[in-house]
Amino acid sequence: MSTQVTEQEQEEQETVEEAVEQTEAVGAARAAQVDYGFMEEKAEQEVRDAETTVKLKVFRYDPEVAGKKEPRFDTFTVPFHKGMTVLDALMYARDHYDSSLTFRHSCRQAVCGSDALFVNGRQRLGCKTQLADLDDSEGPPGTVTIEPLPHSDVVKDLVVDMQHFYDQMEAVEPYFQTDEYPKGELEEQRQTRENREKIKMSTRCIWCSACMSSCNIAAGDNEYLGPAAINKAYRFAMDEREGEAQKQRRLEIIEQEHGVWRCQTQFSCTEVCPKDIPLTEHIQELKREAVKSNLKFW
Amino acid sequence: MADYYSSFEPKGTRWLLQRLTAAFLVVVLAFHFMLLHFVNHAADITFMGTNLRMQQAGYFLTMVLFLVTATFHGVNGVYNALVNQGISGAPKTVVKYGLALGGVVLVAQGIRVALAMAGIL
Amino acid sequence: MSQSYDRGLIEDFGRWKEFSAGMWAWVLHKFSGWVLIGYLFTHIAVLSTATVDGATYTNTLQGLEELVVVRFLEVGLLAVAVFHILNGLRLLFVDLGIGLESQDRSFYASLVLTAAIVVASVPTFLEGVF
Amino acid sequence: MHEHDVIVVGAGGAGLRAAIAAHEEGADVALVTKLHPVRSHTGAAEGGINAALRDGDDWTDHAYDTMKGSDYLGDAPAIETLCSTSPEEVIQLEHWGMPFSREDDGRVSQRPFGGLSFPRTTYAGAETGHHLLHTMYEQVVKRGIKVYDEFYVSQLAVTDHDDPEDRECHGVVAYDIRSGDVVGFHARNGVVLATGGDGQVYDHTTNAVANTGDGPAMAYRAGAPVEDMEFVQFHPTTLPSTGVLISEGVRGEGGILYNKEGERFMFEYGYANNAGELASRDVVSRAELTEVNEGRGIEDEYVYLDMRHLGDERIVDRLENIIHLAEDFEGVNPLEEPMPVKPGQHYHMGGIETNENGETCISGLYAAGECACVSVHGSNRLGGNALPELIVFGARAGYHAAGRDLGEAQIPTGPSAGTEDETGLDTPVSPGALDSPDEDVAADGAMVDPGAVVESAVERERTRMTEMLENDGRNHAEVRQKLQKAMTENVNVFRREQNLKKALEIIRECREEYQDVAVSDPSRTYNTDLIHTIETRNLIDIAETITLGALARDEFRGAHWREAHQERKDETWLKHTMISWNDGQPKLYYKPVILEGEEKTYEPKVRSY
Ligand SMILES: Cc1cc2nc3c(=O)[nH]c(=O)nc-3n(C[C@H](O)[C@H](O)[C@H](O)COP(=O)(O)OP(=O)(O)OC[C@H]3O[C@@H](n4cnc5c(N)ncnc54)[C@H](O)[C@@H]3O)c2cc1C
Ligand code: HEM
Ligand code: SF4
Ligand code: F3S
Ligand code: FES
Repeated sequence: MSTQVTEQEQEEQETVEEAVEQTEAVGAARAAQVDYGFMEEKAEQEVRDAETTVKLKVFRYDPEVAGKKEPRFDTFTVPFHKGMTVLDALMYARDHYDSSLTFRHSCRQAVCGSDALFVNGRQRLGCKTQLADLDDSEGPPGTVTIEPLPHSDVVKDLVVDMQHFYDQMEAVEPYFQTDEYPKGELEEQRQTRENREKIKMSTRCIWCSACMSSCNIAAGDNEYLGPAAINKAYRFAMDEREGEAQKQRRLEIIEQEHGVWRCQTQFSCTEVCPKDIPLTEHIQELKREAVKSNLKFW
Repeated sequence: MADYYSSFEPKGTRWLLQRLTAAFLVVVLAFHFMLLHFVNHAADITFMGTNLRMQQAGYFLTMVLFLVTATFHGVNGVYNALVNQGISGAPKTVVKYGLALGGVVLVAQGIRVALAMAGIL
Repeated sequence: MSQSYDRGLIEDFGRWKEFSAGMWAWVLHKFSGWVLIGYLFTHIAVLSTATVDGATYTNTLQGLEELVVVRFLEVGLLAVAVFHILNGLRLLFVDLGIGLESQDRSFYASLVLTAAIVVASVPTFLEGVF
Repeated sequence: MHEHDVIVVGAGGAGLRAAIAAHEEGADVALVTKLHPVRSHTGAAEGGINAALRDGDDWTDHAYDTMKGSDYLGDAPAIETLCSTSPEEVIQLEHWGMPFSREDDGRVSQRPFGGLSFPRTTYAGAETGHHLLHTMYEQVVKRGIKVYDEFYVSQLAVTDHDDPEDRECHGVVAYDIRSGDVVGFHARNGVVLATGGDGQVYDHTTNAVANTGDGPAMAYRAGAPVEDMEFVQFHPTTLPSTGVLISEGVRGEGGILYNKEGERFMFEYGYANNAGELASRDVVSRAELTEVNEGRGIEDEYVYLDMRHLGDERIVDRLENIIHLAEDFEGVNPLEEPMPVKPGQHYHMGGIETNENGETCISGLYAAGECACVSVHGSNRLGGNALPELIVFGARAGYHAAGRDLGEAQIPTGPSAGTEDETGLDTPVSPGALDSPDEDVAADGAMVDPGAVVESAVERERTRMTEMLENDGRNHAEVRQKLQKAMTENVNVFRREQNLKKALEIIRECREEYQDVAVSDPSRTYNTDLIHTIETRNLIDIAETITLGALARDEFRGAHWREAHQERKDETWLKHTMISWNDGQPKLYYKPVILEGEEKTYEPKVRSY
């Protein structure tokens, strides 16, 4: 979604802000005096002792805090150790220098999809990106630039609004539906190994939105389903357990105005997907399936 | 979500036709280029030469087909691009008929020219 | 409910430096397609002189060909056409699901090939200009 | 204030299943979760789900294995419910489209797993949890169940009757992370807690950063006792810098552990002369730590796990995901160098005491999943038994909260179920709240209107948060780090009396320091600083219960190892350790284990494999 704020949105925003005031949100207090004493000293010591350090240049923005209303970049120096990821570095900076540094994260192992960030000009998962790999030569790079995902509304610092992405995902009826289940107690539906293999990659999506953020088409067309949602549709359309009638229905969904035909095979989605899902391939296959099924009826 | 469904979905059709015409164009365009820029240099083109070539029925047909396909491919391509860019409502309708008209005019004029070249007109 | 911040240019095409192969291919293909359809209209317009009479046609064409600008424009047209064809072929393969893993290499290949063909045909095109 | 019949807190496997069940039962249900559902840590589970599905297998065998695995500290009614219901729940998942791995005949695949007498672990590649989580979230979307995501639940709205068993839960208070709003959720029928694990008590864990034990901490302070908290499972092979799990598969395929000297220490120092690297999780974890403690660890921190000798082909074929894990999260290419590994916290067997229907002793308050302790895992969880627990007990809690009659529960709950009080526990400092303890239960006893109970809880929370924002003080991260470090040093796989006492002292210090913790971020928008600060408080309470339980239980059972007590003491210790908050003065008591099931009575045997 583009971050161009329309007037209407701005208005909505204001009313929301008012509403917040009415319900007595907590916060927007003065900034408390917080003593990082111990942690900061520790960090200084560690930075001094470290053989190598990394500079993080991090995008900062907060709609209601003076000094952050205008976005800026803050720089944090972090001691580097082998195996350190971008997320590790961010957490270090937050815990030792500025606890208001805000970003989403949870699993630290590339399964929760919460920390897709724009690192050195590319969409990546913070936890899955080794600092050492950001440099062509061996060893950590001097400065790492970290920004929120492009083409998304920034909520604060590195946190972006994911609602639009969720809406697109949910628009493709992302749930299994069939009318026929095998009779008999404890009977599973049968699925061939080949078929499971076919949908395997498509089922790996962790909803991180990196693909959506990287796609120029999605940036320009707010209603475009986007690669992740189309991939989700693929996951079900190709699952033989759902049956032919369902597949037709799914093809109708992805053929809608802002569906597969919007994709211009730019491949950036495939390039950034942290789960290595061949998104463009899946989109293209759906286009062909759609054409095939249309010709069948013709 | 798709609220109606016809057995032949126009969006997919335009996409498909764009590919089919492209495949056809590869052949004729290559032929056209070779013939008119390499075999006969553009600078040496005269009405005589054109006339001679155009009198062969096969060549004439190929050229007309080339024209029709290229026009369709080009006009359809522009329309697709605009639709993808998010054009909708009234402008979309205007563009649609505008481009269709432009295409028809182009083909009509092209055929008139071709007939003249073949000396039929 | 987002209190979003408009990052303006950083956001949209300000990021062109970070574009990858597929994006450039798309931009160039668009551009070349539009040039080609534009040319087709002009082309028919020029050829329309044939409906007046043979001499006008010959004069117009040869007159145009004498202009250096036109000769250079023709080279440009060739470049655009060749690229559009090659990348078009690449896209056709992509649509058929063939060679998706090497989509970036095939884009670079179309660029290189276009350059080669254009360079190779410069003598033919510019013959007699200088 | 939002109002629903059933409020489910947490949207991991357990929470999602509970919500679907309640919805099926016709209730108006809402999920309130601090992370968007698909971000829950259930997604990290790799191995599989145990269910007796095939001919030749029987759920009673599964029950037997589970009881044995629990080292006879699981309650038979819970274990039998788990094992008899797991098959239908797994088939249910399949019917919802979960992409299980398949056999040639198109049926779901099952594989062998440690401690199981039959290959009954149903799996979906190496990402079973991911598929389970996503399949269920899809069903939630299908049913249009309301999800309040990025709402942090910070407090339960419970009446404050003197006896916790008289208390009623009417809802929860949540902090809307996006807007900074403090909102009440009134639950007409019940609140289901499904907040997952609490691995963040330790500084090295396979758990997510969000696994901070909020559920158990809130329920505990509201009066619901916690059970068997000392039983924490450690996994022997996790990557040192992140805690990412390297599956047992590596050792199963023939991976070797060695120390700084290049010795294959499992044999060299006689930790496990027969099984070697394949000895059980706790044995290997202790061996690794001993090596490090005795100076034979690498960088005084870890040991090596080497699989290079298996050959590239075999590794790529069977352990491909391990290559990616090591490269992405540790920067090591396991085809070329050995992987550094060390033990890490993995799973918490203990949790909020519930019965088979998910009920706690507070009426209207349920718990399910890792945050609960029905007790199916007893002192040690078998691999592949947590996911079935989520769906079986998640569903039961959901059904029951929505009003379905599931029959009389066999497992008693609440302090009244205790048989004896601990008298002789000698703690160096007194545990529990520092001062006025009543802050944790909402409303005064006289309040009868449920809505008012919620309202007053909202008020308290708003005041508490505002204070945190306005106070000056220190950053919570300092306290959290200190706590985590103390727990790892003193309360991990090795438990010595003096260390446990030391831990209690440090926990006390942490409590005191927490008094003047402040939030530096003044913003209403997405204030994670505030949330982390609240979480740290929960970690302190949880850490304390783990340590108290560990100090009390002077025996060696399952995952709990005590230095001076190297045997399982069935005469005295066939009982659960229970701790109730007791309005700020933690009370330790015991509850007997139920070994008589419907099916049979389980006789404690020596646990050997
Ligand atoms: C790496 C790893 C591998 C594992 N492998 C296996 C395996 O192979 N087989 C197996 O059976 N088990 C396995 N387990 C164990 C199992 O995955 C977990 O026990 C289980 O997933 C826990 O699920 P849950 O639903 O209880 O909690 P979670 O999935 O952790 O969900 C917790 C939910 O609660 C919410 N929440 C928490 N606090 C709050 C709050 N204060 N307010 C609002 N919401 C809140 C969170 O947002 C989240 O949605 C594994 C565990 C790990 C860590
Ligand atoms: C060998 C010949 C050609 C091939 C293989 C070819 C291929 C293609 C393909 C595959 C597309 C679709 C791109 C997409 O939708 O993503 C396209 C678009 C287009 N083509 Fe061609 N083409 C050829 C010749 C021509 C000619 C001769 C013209 C001019 C008349 C032309 C004009 C266009 C235009 C205007 C577009 C739309 C561009 C856009 O998306 O904005 N093409 N071409
Ligand atoms: S498809 Fe890949 S990049 Fe896109 S949301 Fe899913 S995991 Fe992320
Ligand atoms: S980047 Fe966008 S254009 Fe298509 S191939 Fe991917 S969705
Ligand atoms: S923290 Fe979960 S994907 Fe990175």
